[in-house]
This record gives sequence, structure tokens and C-alpha cells, in this order.
Amino acid sequence: MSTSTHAMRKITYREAVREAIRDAIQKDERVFLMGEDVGRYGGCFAVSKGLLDELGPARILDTPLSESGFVGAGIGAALGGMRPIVEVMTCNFSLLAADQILNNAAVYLHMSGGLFNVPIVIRMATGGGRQVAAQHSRCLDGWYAHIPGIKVVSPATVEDARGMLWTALEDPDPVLIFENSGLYNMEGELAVDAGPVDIDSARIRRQGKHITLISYSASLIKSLDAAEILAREGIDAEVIDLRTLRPLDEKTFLESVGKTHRALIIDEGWRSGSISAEISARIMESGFFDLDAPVQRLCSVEVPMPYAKHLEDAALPQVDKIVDIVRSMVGANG
Amino acid sequence: MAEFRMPSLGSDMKEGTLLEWRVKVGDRVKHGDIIAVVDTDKAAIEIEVFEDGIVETLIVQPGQKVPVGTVMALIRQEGATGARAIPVTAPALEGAPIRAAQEVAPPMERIARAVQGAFEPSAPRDETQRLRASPYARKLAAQQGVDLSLLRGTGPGGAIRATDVERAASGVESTASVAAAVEEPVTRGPVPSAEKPTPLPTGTEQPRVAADPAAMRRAIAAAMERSNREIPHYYLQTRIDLSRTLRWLESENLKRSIKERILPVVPLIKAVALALTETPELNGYWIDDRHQPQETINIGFAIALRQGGLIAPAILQADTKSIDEMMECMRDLITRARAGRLRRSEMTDATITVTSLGDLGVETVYGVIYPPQVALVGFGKVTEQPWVENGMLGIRPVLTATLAADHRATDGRRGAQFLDALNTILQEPARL
Amino acid sequence: MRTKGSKKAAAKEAGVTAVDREHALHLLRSMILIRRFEAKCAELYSAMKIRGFLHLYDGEEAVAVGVLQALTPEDAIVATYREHGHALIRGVSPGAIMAEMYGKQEGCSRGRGGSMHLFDDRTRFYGGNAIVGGGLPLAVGLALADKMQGKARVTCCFFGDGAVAEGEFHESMNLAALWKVPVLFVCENNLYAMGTALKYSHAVQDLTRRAASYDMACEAVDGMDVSAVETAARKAVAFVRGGEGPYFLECRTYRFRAHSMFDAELYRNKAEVEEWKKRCPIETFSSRCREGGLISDEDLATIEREVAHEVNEAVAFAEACTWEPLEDLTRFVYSERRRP
Amino acid sequence: MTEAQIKEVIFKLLKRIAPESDPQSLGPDENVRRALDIDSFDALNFFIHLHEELGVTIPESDYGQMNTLSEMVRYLVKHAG
Repeated sequence: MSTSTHAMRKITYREAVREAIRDAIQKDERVFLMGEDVGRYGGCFAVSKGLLDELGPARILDTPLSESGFVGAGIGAALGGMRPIVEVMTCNFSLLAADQILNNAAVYLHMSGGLFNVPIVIRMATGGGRQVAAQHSRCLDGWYAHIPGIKVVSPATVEDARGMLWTALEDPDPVLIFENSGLYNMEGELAVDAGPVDIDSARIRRQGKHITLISYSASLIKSLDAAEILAREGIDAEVIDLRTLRPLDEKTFLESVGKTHRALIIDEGWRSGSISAEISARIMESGFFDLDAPVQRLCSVEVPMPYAKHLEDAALPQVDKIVDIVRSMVGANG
Repeated sequence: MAEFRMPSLGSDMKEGTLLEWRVKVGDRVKHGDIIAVVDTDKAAIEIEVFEDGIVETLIVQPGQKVPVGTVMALIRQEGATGARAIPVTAPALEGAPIRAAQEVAPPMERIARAVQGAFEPSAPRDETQRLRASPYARKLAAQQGVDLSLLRGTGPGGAIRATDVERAASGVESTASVAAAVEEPVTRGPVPSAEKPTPLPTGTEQPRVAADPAAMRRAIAAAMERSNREIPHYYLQTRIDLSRTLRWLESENLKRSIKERILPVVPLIKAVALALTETPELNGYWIDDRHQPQETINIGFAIALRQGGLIAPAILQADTKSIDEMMECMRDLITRARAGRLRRSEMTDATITVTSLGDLGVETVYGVIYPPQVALVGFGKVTEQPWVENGMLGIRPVLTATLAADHRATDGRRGAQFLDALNTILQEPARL
Repeated sequence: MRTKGSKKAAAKEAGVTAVDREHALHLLRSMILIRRFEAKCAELYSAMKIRGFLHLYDGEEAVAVGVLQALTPEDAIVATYREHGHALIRGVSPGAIMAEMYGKQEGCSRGRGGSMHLFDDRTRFYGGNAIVGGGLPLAVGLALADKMQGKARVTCCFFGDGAVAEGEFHESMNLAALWKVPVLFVCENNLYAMGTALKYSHAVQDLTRRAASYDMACEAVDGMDVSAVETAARKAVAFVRGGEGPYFLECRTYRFRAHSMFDAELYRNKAEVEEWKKRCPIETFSSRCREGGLISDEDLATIEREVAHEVNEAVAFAEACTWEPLEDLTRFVYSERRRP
Repeated sequence: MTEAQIKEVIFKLLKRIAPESDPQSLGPDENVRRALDIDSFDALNFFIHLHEELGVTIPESDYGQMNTLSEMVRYLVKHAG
């Protein structure tokens, strides 16, 4: 969270990420960006637009469509003393690099008994909602959060989009940054001199007392919208932005549940074996006696993402569903 | 058709053996009648019925051991209103297998039963209809001494939620939770108050006190049985020369009007409170296999009720009260205890119990600790006895004080220190 | 290359090019060390001192020994799960390697890796990678970092013929050639990807043609001949260090033992193995050197004695090592201190 | 105040303390506290009520003179004069 009292400005999430990349490359000569279409194309989501001209081809590297190859190369470069930012176009394609992320980045430190750490940052777009169907709409933030050895962050605000990258680069271990593609156009207020933010704690984005909504990334925005609607009905929802899915800051949500006694987790990932399941389990393990209602989850419906708009909308967590569930949990007959 | 089931008489009761039926088929029974005797792991227990009606079938035969929740008999209701009427197919079903006779009570009847049940403290909970309450509601209920079984939940499927407990605790009743009346001494479990360690589980283990002497007897039985089963007691006893205290009390009482006079038991309780500040280990609980001494000293004072039974409401923060405050407090407690209007915290917050049976001429009291407390102090009658002090023989008013303490929580040395402190304080009554 | 007049002539006579006595002894000793060390490993495996997977390098010693002669201490190595030899020759202490296989905390990977994951930062030994093909992108990245930092270092990446069928091989070859990064790809072609022969795995069995398709400099060499390997490696390393881009060196070799300890070897016949054993890199090199008068039987006996001592020392060290305390189980999942 | 009036007050107060009892059936020399199971608190209350009803202040030292019905009447007649 910014402690700046300086002037604020409007900025999009996309611009915030771009500013973070530019800033990191300018500040540290070891940092470079590589990935598919990050240079001449300007980035699949236009995040790195203009950076090749600005920073030159030594720092902005277009790669062939070889996810495993260039993610692995990023790991090697990190081992070799560089601080690469590897952009995987979307998390769907990261599965082609899953071997490198899981079998190398996540385990090198451990396998070498602490000798070789891998200070790599891998950015990838995540999430659905753009009618691009099953192979381009996955939300794998929570899926990667299963893996010890990597850190998983999901910035939901322009402030985090701007500030998490530098902290991730300074981290000695692999950090995966998931940028929900639905957020790139989101505009937010950001301090002119906004800088790094931590990547190991959750934030209460809205204080409340009746129920805790636990969410992250694009679902956080929906949760905040739902909380506004609920406030008009007299239901005061506390909204938590997890920010980091691994390591998970359970203290923040457990304290909140200790206060509100109810929890709804909103997770764009699928329900089975999800990060929402993990959070729910931790509440059972450590917050059971504070619960006044069963923990509920709103996740994506367990289908590969369909193309048709109405089906896709129905498959994703939505504001009205959040509102309905909260009403049923908190309301007179809930 | 109503089902009479093997009741659960405690969370650790899983099954029971029917010893005898006190009724036969065709007998008319009414709510509260004892209709069966059941042998449990602990003792033979008389079981009452909660329906009015006629005994239709006796399913379980004497000698049979059945799990809790097993249907033992069917009671046919007579002269029922429309809502309670047997379904039209009843004639065909009467005497038919149990399964077919299952009945879903209409909502109004369920409410009525709940209200009835509320006044029926001995109602054994049917294990097949497990109490549905949220964990937080259970925690709150335990902290505030609310008996969940008396509440009607407003949550899904009638689950009791925190709001139901809070409403009961604040005296604002929900429609069907009338009997959770705060003014009623419905709860007898000396459960730690809010911010205290995990309390006793709620439910049947938590004995309750009510107007019904039999019910109170059973509640006391349950608590004492638990005490005897779980608490390894040790006993220490000492004789205390009470002459200085009594002399001091006499002079104090001379300064007071008759209404303000102080009974001898008051300085004794005050002395217990002060002694506990020196041996705090005896003040508290044994919960979850853990000794949990309490900072606040709330002394439960055993009061016999005229209708039978006893109750031990707490003198809260006894160590901080003056003699006059304590007397006033005790007068108030006794009056309200006998009128059945104790407050919840008084019923649940005791951290130790004092019992004084001297009025009846008893010399020595060997008490049974009230779980989860870890000590009980007993006072007998003050008698004149020969007493040697400084090599001089004289006659002194002597009190026998005993300590029953939980050996899991403390050892004899600590107990001895307590009695020694008690004695010392009573030799310097000005400290009181 | 060290050469001394008279010895050089003798060596040439023996058909051993450019190898003087001292170097010959060194090469021979290196190969014998691997062979004897691993024989001990097999024994200890049977005695249940070593567990997990154990892949032995028997027959392939000339590749590691030959190639590693060409590298300097600044260079980096990325190896596979059959890497005991590479680690030994690179200079990782035999004791630390043996202790690692014992699972002891004094092992080179603190007992976290075992036989397949030997690591050493001092010698830039980036491990035993046990995902076939998984090390190649890593090597490209290490080389990329050197190139970006203007360091004239070489990353040497070992892999087998099996890896050539992996997508990661092709991605890495393409990336390395595209970016002209200083990687020496060393394919240890022992003809079997575990139990499946090359001919059942590859449409094109001449693996150098794969490299050629990326326009990458390449050469195939007799992997049973340590001098030939060394010579080819020196040439390749010079090329790479010269900034000419990556190089693909195929060493044609053969594994005498089973793939791992639990392998019935149903996929090849004994005659084939016996035929290859006639080309044993140690036997052939040692005969040539003796025939050429470069070394004596006594030299050989001395080597055997010294190696036996070294192996015994390693075992004694591993035996004496300690177990990492259980409290440390979750260490090294994340770094304990930030690296600058 | 007559003896009968005093007795009536005593019965009323005892009945209040021990509602289930029948004080009028007490024998004149029966120990009242024992017969009606009156503890020291109730006893104190009894004396307080006597004070309220009859204006008699009974010092603690005189409690021993009021064990039976006849003792009570005798004492109260004397002091309520």
C-alpha cells in the first residue's frame, strides 16, 4: 500500500505494469524482458508497447514460440546472474513450460541443498471473460499455488500492478505474477511516485463486520462491487484481497473471519482442489470455532470455458451471485 | 404416531439396555410419565415419555440392548387436533413396521414441542436429531451459559446461529426460545465466562437446574457422577481457632443495624478469597486436559433449596468485595436463588465452590468438586473445643475447614499452603 | 596442449595424438576413478547404503573425461541423472558425492538430491537434471546470461540420445542458434533411451543432422576414445568461446551396465554388450598407452591402488557423515537470505 | 401487642421463609430452626422481618433465647411492649 501523500494520477493496470517493467530495467542492468511478441508487436496485451524502442533489443527480447525453451532459458539466465522477467503470453501456454517451472525453477534451490536459487520472475495473463473459449481462458493462479518453491502473486489493483514486479525481482526465488487479462483496461488512482509493494501479505480492501469475502485478482473487483450493493441492504461485508496465493497469508483472513464469523471465497479457478478449497480448509483448521455458518465458495463452474457469451458469463463468478450467496448466509433465514 | 426412542443421557452414552417397561400396550401415558427403565453404563435410569397418548406397540423387549436413537415404542395420540391427526392411512399403518409409522410433525407442533421441551429440563436429546448449531454459536453459548437445546435456530435447516444465542443471552427471546429465559437458572454448568478458556461442551452433559426437583436431582447426579469419574480428589483438613474472627465479627455487628449484620460465613468466604490470591492454582478449571487457573476469583456458594437440591451461584470477584458488600451480595444471591432468578454469570462463572454445612451440626465436610473447577472448600460447625496455645489450655470456638482438590491440577503441598493461608487470615480478622 | 619432444613421438607412434605421459596417466586415472567409484556405488546399492535411482556410466567414461579436459573452471556444466562421472572429473570431491548418495547432510546437495542431483557451486556444476531434456533450456539461459554480461564463458550441456526426441531439445537448439549463445551441447549417444533403441525412437538416426538443420556447427566423434573426444571437445570449445555461437558434439558411446539398478535388460542381447565391451574406453586407451611405451603396467597398478584408496576414503567419509536433522526438512524451499 | 398477635406475625414470617411448612403445627417447645429446616440466612431474615414488623431489635447475643415458639413469644412480648 502506498504511503505516499503526493499527487495522484489516473492510470490503467496495463500502464502500471509497463511502468513497472520500464522502471525495473532502468534501475537494474541485470533485468530484461523476454517473451513472445514482447518487442516488435508490443506485447499480446500491449503491455510492453513502446519498450523495445525505448530500451533497445538487448533488454526487450522477442522469443520464438518455445515456452519451455525460453522459460528454461530465463531460469538459466537467472542462475547465471541475470534478473529476467519472462512473459508467457497467457497462463494457458505456460503449460508448455510447466516442466521448466515445476521441475526446475521450483526445485533447484532444494535439490541443490541451498546452493542454487533461481531469481526469475515469470509474468502471465490469466483468467476468462473475453469469449476466447477453453484453451485461452484458464485461471491457473491457484493451480500454481500448489507448488512449493515458487511464489504466486495476483495483483488486482493498479498499485500492486505497479509495485509487485520490483519486489518480485528482488526476491531470490522464482515469482509468478498472474495478471488477469480482464484488468488491463481497469483504471485506478495511483500516486505519482508509487513504488514497490510487498508480495507476502493480504490486504483488507474494505472493512466490514457481517461477512468476509476472500478473493483475489479480477474476482476481487467483483467482490468489492458486490459489497457496495450489499451495503445498501445493511450487510456490511469485509473484502480481503489475498494478493499472494503462495505463500498464503492466512493470518489476515483468519482474523477477519474471527470478527465476522462468516466467509465466502470468490475464486475464478475451478472449485475442486482449488485455492478456495485450501482457504476453506485453513479456516476449518484454525478458525472453526469462530464460524457461524459453513464456509461458502463461489468458483468457476467446472466446465472448460465455453465460447458463447451467456454461457461464459454463467460459468464465471459474477457480482449478482456473490450478492445472492451473501444474502443467504447473512440474511434472516440464512 | 409418536416414536419413543432410546434416549442419549450423555454424550458418552452410545447404547442402553431396556430393563423394564413401566407401561403395557393400551396404557394411557402423558407427557413426563416414567414409562421405562434403562440400564446404561452408569446406572439404571428411569425414562420418561414426551408425548401424550396411548401405548400402541412396545418394540424393544426387556433385556435387549439397543443403540441410542432406536425406536423402542410407538405412542398413538388420541383426540389430536387436525394438525396432530394421524394420516388418513393410519388404520392400515397402525401396528405396522416402525418405518411406516414415521411422522413429520407440522411446524406449529414442532414449535409447541420446543416450548414444551424448554420447560422440560430432563428431556433427553434424541441423538438422531443432532443439535444443529454453528461452531461459533456453540462457543458463544458455552461462554454465556446458554443452553443450546432450548433454542430454536433461525439458520438453514433450523440451525442455531450466533444471533440466536445472543438474543437468548440478552433476554430477547425468539418465538420458540422462551425458556432460555435469562432470569431462569436454566444452566448449572459452571462454565467459564467470555474470554475464558474453552468451556464444557454443551448439550446433555451440561446439567441444568429447574423447578422440577427430579430434574435438578438428575442434573446434580450428572455433574457429581462426572466429578467422581474424572476428578482424582485429594482431601486436606485443618482445625482453625475462630475466636479472633468471631470476636471481631461481634464487635463489627454491634456497629450495624440488624439488617446490616454479617453472618459468620461471610468472613470465612472472604478469607477463602484472600487465601486464593496466595494459592491461585486452586482457583480455576481443568479443561481439555489442561489446568487453567483463573485470574478472577468467583466463589460459588452452595445454597440448599427448600424444595430439595442445591445451587452454587457465584460471588463474583469475591477478593475485591468488602465484608459488607459480600454480605449484601450473598443475601441477594440467596434470595434470588430461592426465587429462581439468578443471573447467568452467577450460574456459570464460579471458579471454586465453598460449602458450609455447619448450620446442621456437621463438623467436617468432604466435598465433591464441581467440574470443571479444581477445588472445593468445606466448612463445618463451629464448636467449642479444648485448645492449646502457647502451652496454655483453653476453650476456643473451633472450625474444621477441609479442602477437596483435583490432583490433576494441584498437589497436596499447594493445598496445604492454601489451608495455612486461610488459617493465618482468620487469625488476623482486621485483614478481612 | 602440453607436449614434450620425446614423449610426443612415442605417443604418436602409439596412435595417441598429442598426449604426453603425464596427461595419459591423468586421462586413464580419471576414467578408472569413475569406473571403480561406480562399481563401489553398485555394491553399496546392493547393501542398501544407497537408495533411489542409481544410473551408472560404465562404458561411457571417455565422454565425460574427454570433454571436461576442454573446459576451464569458469565454465558451467549442466548434466543429466547419469552424472557421477561428470561431477568427479569436474572436481567435486568423491567424499561429498558419496555422502550425497548416502543421503547425508555433508553430501554435495545436503542429501536433498541423491545420485541424480549432484550440485556444486564452486565448480559451477549445475546439476544432475533428471528430466530428460530439461537441462537444455537451462544451459541456453546460462549462456545467454554470459553473453549479456560479456563474459567469455562456455556452458557445457550433457544429454543423451533420448533427449534429442524431446521438444525442449529443439526449442533449445533453435534458441541457442538464433541467439548465438556460447553453449556446447554434448550428446552422449549410447544408442538407448532407457530401453528403447535409437532406431525405434528417431526417424533420422544421424543426430548431427538435427544440429545441422539449425545451422549449428557440429561433429560426431567416437565416444569410446578419450583422446578423440578430448580433441573434438577442444575444437568445439574454442569455437564456442570464440563467440561463434553454439556447437553440437555427438559422442557415440555405449553403456555396459543396465539403465539403472532395476533393469532386466530385455531390450538388448548379451552379445551386443560383449561386442561393445571390446571397445572399453579404459582398456583400449590403456593398451594403446602401454603398447606405445607411454605408461607401464606398474603405472596402471599404481593408479588402481590410488583409486581404490580414494574410493575407500570416499566411502569412509560418507559413512562418518551425519543425517540432516528433521527440523531442517523444510529448509531450501525458499532462500534463507536474499542474494545481492 | 397481644401474645396471639405476636404468634400470628411469627407464623406469617415463618411461612414466608418456609412456604411448604405448617408453622401452626409446631409444638411450643420444638426447635423451630430444626423443625422447619431454617438455615442461618433464613434465621437472619426472620429477625430482620421481626424488626420490621414489630420494631424489636434483637441483638446477636439474644439469638440463643429464641429457639422455640414459646421462647420467641416470651421474648417478643417482653421487648415489643
